[in-house]
Amino acid sequence: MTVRVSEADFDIAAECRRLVEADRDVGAVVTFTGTVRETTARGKLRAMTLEHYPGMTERELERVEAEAAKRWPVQASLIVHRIGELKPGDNIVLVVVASAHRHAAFEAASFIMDYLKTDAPFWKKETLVDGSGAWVDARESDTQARDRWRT
Amino acid sequence: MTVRVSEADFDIAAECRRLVEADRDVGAVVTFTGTVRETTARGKLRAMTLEHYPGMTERELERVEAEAAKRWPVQASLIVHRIGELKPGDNIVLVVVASAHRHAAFEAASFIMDYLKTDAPFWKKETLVDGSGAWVDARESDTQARDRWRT
Amino acid sequence: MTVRVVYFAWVRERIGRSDETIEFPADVKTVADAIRWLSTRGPEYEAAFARPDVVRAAVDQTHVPHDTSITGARELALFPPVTGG
Amino acid sequence: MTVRVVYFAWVRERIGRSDETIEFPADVKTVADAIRWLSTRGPEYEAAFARPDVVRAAVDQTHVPHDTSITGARELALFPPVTGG
Repeated sequence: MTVRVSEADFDIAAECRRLVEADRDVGAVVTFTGTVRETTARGKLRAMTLEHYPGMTERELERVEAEAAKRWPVQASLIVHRIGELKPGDNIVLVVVASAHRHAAFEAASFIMDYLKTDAPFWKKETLVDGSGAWVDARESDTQARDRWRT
Repeated sequence: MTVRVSEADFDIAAECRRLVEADRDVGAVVTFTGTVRETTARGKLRAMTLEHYPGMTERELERVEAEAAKRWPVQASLIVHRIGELKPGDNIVLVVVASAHRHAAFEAASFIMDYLKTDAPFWKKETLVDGSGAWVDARESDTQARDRWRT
Repeated sequence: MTVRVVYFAWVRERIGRSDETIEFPADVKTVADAIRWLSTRGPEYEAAFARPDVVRAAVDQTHVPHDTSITGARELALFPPVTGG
Repeated sequence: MTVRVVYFAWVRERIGRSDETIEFPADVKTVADAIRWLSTRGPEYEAAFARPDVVRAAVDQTHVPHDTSITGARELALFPPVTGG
């Protein structure tokens, strides 16, 4: 179980290979990659700036990874979240879950993303092509997505 | 929407990049990678041979991709399935689904895998380190996994 | 009626060939009839179809149940349950 | 009671600083009390905390509701709802 917060980009294939090479009985690897969308509700995006709470971020990501491993037979997992300034099409976040069973891998990765969205202290600021900037609003649908795991 | 049946390996990162570069409003990319497990119910694996039904395989994979795109807002999808002789740790199958919404991407990828498992005409033969060979048995749990999408 | 018949995995191995062109008699109307008729062609076919219920079929590359008619079919495929992915 | 207070995103921007060390008076016992007390420090704080219900809090890097005690806290973080991922 690994978490990484960094300005640097990630290589999905290399990350997956590392998890499978470490354990040849993995069988199933699910990845989620979040990327910067060019079209926003307010207009065309020029850049997105990611701010975070150093220390607490890592704690929250480790907590959600540990919780996923308690609920599903996870053999390995990885969360990478980028910070700093990103452009449309750039990678923002990577979640990788390896398991012997595909449904466990799918569910655990989805669970990690839902909790990351509501609990990990990151904030996005959008700068549009016209130069205007605004902080992204949190979405009620993300809270609902997380809460469905609580039943 | 693309399907590919091939002896060659695939590069997850390159495949994801291609989907996102084609559409900068993708936002969410989910991948599933199935790999050859070293430990089988009968013993330690030396090799796995994948046989398929040329023509029908591509039809079935295209059908399940199209069905996923009908059910969820899929922006792009890809299925790659390898054939021939594979070693423990090797990639077998890759499913990539790109969407503006993460839950759509997770569900569509999971749906595609469940149908692929029960409907795509591939057969696995295991050769163990002791030289013995046996065809892999289909699992009832895979049929149940597919059938939950029919409700 | 002339049909190309294709076999996969252990059905293919037991029969010892991957495909053949068969002239079915007129009373072979369904997939089940075809499997029953093929079983009588020799011990290798008998071994392949000893348990017809575990054999899956496709007519012209579409999965079908055993009671499906093969009238007009160009290709009949017989194989074990699939195990890809 | 001395607490390191940290701000993020638009809370940080409105206040114009990312962190400060605050000596809270004895009657400031909860996160809600702290936000109320900070709001009186000037127009920039008033702007940041105009709608205290939308401000989230963490005490010593753990998410907490506003009625949580800050007694013994080393670090209090105030920020908008998170938007990562």
